[in-house]
Amino acid sequence: MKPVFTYTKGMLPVSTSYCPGCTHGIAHRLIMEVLEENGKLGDTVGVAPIGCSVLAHQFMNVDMCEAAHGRAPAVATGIRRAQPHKVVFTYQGDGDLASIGMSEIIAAAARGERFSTFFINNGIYGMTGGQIAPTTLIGQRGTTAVEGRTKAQFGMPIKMCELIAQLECAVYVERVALNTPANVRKAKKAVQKAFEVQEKGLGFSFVEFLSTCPTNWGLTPSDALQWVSDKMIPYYPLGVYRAPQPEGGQA
Amino acid sequence: MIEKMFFAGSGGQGIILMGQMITYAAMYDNKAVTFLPSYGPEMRGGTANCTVVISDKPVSCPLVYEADVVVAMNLPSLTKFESLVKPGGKLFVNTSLIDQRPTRTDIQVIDVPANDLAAEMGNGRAANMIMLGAVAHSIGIVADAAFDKIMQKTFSGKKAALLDLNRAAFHAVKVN
Amino acid sequence: MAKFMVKIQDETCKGCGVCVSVCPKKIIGMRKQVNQKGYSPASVTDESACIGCASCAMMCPDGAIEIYQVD
Amino acid sequence: MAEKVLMKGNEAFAEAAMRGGCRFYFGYPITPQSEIPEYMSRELPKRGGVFVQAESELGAINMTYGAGAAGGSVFISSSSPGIALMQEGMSFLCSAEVPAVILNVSRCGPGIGGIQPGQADYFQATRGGGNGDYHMPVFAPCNMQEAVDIIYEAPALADKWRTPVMILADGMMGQMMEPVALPDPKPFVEPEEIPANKPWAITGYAKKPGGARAVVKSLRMQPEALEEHVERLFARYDAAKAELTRYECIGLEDAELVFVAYGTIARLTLEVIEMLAEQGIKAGLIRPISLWPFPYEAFDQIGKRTKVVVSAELSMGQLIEDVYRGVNGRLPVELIHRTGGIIPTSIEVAQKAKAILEGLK
Repeated sequence: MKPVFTYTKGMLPVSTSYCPGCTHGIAHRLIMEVLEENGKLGDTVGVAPIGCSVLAHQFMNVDMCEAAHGRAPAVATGIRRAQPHKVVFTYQGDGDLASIGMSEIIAAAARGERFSTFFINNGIYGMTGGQIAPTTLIGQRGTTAVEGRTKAQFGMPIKMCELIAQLECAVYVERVALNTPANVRKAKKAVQKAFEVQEKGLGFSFVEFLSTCPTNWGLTPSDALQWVSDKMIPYYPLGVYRAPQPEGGQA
Repeated sequence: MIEKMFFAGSGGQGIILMGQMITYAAMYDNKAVTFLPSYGPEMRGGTANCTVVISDKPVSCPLVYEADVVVAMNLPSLTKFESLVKPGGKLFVNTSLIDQRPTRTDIQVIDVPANDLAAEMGNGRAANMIMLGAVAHSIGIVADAAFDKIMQKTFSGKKAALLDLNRAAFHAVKVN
Repeated sequence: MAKFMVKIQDETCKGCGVCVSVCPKKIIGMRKQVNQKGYSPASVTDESACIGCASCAMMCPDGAIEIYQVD
Repeated sequence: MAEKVLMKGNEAFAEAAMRGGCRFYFGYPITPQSEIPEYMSRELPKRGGVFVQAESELGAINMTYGAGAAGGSVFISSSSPGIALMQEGMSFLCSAEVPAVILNVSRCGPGIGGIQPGQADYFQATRGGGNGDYHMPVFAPCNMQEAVDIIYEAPALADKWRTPVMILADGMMGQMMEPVALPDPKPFVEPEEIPANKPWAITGYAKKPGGARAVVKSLRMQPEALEEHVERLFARYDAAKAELTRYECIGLEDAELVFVAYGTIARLTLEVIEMLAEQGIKAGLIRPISLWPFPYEAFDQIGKRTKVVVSAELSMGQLIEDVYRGVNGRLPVELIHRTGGIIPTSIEVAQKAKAILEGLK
């Protein structure tokens, strides 16, 4: 029998701690698949954030460490310096990256740190129970805004790709979504590109995954995927926000 | 033997350099030394002072509350630090810039018109070396050869052209 | 004879049903019985209709689905 | 012994760390230690090391955590408010058993406080300034040579005991110049050597002997696992105490009054002891060099003639808590202090010491 789809060895043979239908599992798998295909599982160091994916090191089959809330880009900066020849990545949620860790991510991107950041944007604080995140959409409900987010109270949701793409040393910036099989395939290409840019030593690479949180959104997993299409993508447009110029060509 | 010295003036007068040079010279002369600058947010134009302790045994305390020597390079330094001189100690006054007289009578006051002498030698910026020479020769605990060594180190490379002038300035005033 | 074999690991599946919604042939359903974790796992109702697109596996957050082409 | 050179404290600290094998420095400017990042930015790259100016002290301590977790030998420095900002990271380093050398060129507080020397970070340093149960070795040298020697030794101690090591200096030590003999530089460890030297480090497991996957972490969701972890940390602290406990005793045998003081104020106390001797009063000194572990055993050397033990410090009474524990009720304990920022004169300390002795009569 010829395998059409098999589960990557980059994921450890354990059940994840994520809720049913949570797209963290897809993002994990894509990153590990690419590393396995590149033959880099044994030459990679990952940084897990605080939040639902704090236990990512129990699922991803690479050397990893935990970082304090928001500090993963600083931790990865240190790892990158001590192990200049390894693949280094951070895996961060929206509260971690776009709220408490805004300083660290912007500074790392500005320095053009040679690692890749995978940013899970599901517009909510998952592990702490559904509070408003910096990326929560206007009108979206959270336990700290039960009537829904308003601009007056929280301002507007932060578009991280657009922000990061302003920084010259952030050489690859793309937003993808994990809501359909076609988008998941595109997401994998983005992961491949991010690691490629890193290995070429071109600078910082950043991939934002529009993701679901069925539990805290109060939707079924399938409806949550539909919600990404209907609500998130219109506000957070998919696409490449910054890419290295092809050699000799124009951007 | 222990000599506690305090150098004071304004930023740009070369106060820190005076203190550092006598500290180096004393170290070359195998003395125990400490050098402690004042530090603070005013980077330029503020007051500058430093404390130097020279001893023939390890320096226990690098701070000075009663100084054997106080050097006042400008008027605010005189008014502020005259009281620091211990009875019988020496107060060096840069009379080029200070037209007031010290009020203490229990100390030895040594007048050095440092800026005027430096101007006569052709470079007003050498005033600190004139004063340093006066202090060094007055306390007499550090050999001239050690001073010459630090003089050569300080005025080398791009500053080599200034060596002769500063050497001359250092030897311009000899007081006891 | 089915062209593809869809292997769903009952104990890995969390019964989220994403595979059900993304299958273009609508040949995945949820079982009645529950696994040890308490979830009703997905299962293929008509394997002969599978076109091997792997959409289900692609979207499975838990790596519970593998697909093989039958020789 | 190498020829002595005259160096500014901050530069001597930085030089000693590099010579001790620290290849990485992550820093953020703050008075009175900004000469350290400046010196490192010039010197480290020349020698094959790495300097990064971090976005904040939070960034710096977490870069330290990352580089240390990946097996690098890291030195960082800051001053009191910056060290406060680093406490989250220090708690992480301690729990995750990541070695590093951390220098606090302390100033006076609370809040932004002032930039003059102070010792009010004693509790923060010795009690664990971050959350949770942990300690880290803390050394408080009192002169430049001692500081250089301990900073030079610190990376090896940190690696041996899998812990950050803190050096507590102050603004006066950072800014003053004093001759020092610099020890010979140790070679930097290459990234390729790390998997064999530190199998626990996150280097990627491909080249690791045995090929085991490494995880550096501090989260333990099961309370039983957490308790076991913390107890293991504390068992290691106990094992390390003999090697880490350091102090100096001066003139305790026949002292009427015994000072306990560390760092800058201990140095000043030496002058006080001379002053008191000139007036016929015998005073001695217990000078803790390690603040954690604290040298409680030094107090057993206090002689029969001693009437009082005095904690001399630049804080409102922090060191005195350990002095009470050391004295353990055997003698009266008194405090001579300023808040920091103001260093008392030796004359002032001597007068207060005399008044304490007279008050006992």
